[in-house]
Amino acid sequence: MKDRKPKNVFRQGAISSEFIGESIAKHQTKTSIGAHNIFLGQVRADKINDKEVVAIEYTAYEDMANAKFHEIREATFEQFELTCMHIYHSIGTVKAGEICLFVFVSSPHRKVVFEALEYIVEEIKAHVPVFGKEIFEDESHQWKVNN
Amino acid sequence: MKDRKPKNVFRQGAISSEFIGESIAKHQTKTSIGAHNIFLGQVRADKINDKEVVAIEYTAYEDMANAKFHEIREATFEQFELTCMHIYHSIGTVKAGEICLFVFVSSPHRKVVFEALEYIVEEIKAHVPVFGKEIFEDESHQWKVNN
Amino acid sequence: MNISIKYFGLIAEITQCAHETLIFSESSLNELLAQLYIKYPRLKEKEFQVAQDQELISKETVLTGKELALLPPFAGG
Amino acid sequence: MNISIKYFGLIAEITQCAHETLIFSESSLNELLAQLYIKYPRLKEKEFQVAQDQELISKETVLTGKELALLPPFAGG
Repeated sequence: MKDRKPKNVFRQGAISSEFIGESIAKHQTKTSIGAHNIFLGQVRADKINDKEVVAIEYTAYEDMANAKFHEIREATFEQFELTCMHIYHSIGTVKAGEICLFVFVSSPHRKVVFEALEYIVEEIKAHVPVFGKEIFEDESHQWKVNN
Repeated sequence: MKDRKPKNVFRQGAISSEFIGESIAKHQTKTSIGAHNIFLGQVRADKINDKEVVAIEYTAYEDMANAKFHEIREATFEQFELTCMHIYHSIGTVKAGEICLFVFVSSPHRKVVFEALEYIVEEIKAHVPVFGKEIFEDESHQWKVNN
Repeated sequence: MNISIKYFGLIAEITQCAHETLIFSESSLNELLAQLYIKYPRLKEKEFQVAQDQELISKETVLTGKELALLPPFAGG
Repeated sequence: MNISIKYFGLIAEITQCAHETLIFSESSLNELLAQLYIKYPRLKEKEFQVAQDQELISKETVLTGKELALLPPFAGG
């Protein structure tokens, strides 16, 4: 596990469905895998005081965020028997309906992927310094806060 | 919920990564969704007594299976606040490394998708009459049993 | 009455057919199984459940003449 | 000493800059915050955490001169 170096988790703009499909396809040579579990975060067109969110503009303290993503990866691999794990987060503008977070875990058996995926997503929400500016139709904005 | 009729869940052969990607893309118009969770079952090249599984040939009691899948759908929608749910299962031959089960749930918020997805997958494994013949390199076989 | 029976997976390997119609004069599944075990002795060693009209039934269930199916352990997913 | 501070999100809106270097003669984060509240009174109303060299610190932490960052609530995912 020591040779896993921090990667850049951030992707400019939305994460495309083609990218997700290709990522799945790449795992078909790993024939010890029996179960994949994928979480996708999608930008919601929430209505707040009668104004609709049309996009979220993501910024991050990128160095610290990538270090945190790396810590989460290491902690997850230590706790769960996973074959592989991939995390991608958007930076910049992501429109309502587009995907901003893609977490992908794989294992020989199913039980572990459910536990690992939820753990990773909760860790990301709580500990990674990413900030989201919800942009409304009239170009006003508010700052998103994770619950 | 009364107008949801039993669908045919079965797809001939492996479920392709392109199909999964397209299925994700179709949800980008549903802007009330904030979280997707996807489970994929992949055929493992298990080694059993020195022989490697090269494929699983799936058969099913199709009418009963589709009725069970429908029951699982209904029970899931009743228990969990989901925006949508899709289930596809392979029938026929699926090679090692290929995908044989695709379960896809979406909701405004994340907590519910984790719970719903695990529930659905466990229900499928326990209650749907699908049978799997594990084919080895030398064309011998054994019958798979879910644990 | 005539009973239509479907066989699946490992069970169909033993019966060498996916479907057959048996003539049956008794009433419970238990009695039908006794008849099947005579025809297919190897069935006795195998684990399976039985569905009538697509619902799992117990050995004491009275048969209605609707479709039966012998289902080996499930392996979906 | 010179302290390099990064601002993010809502906090950067208040400071009107993403980064600045302050001259600072005291020792703890508490004392630095007092100085910042004078410069940016609206910061007082806002919730944020502070990281030093990418690790979250408490108000009593002694500053080392390494990079500080003011982090509003997280919104990843």
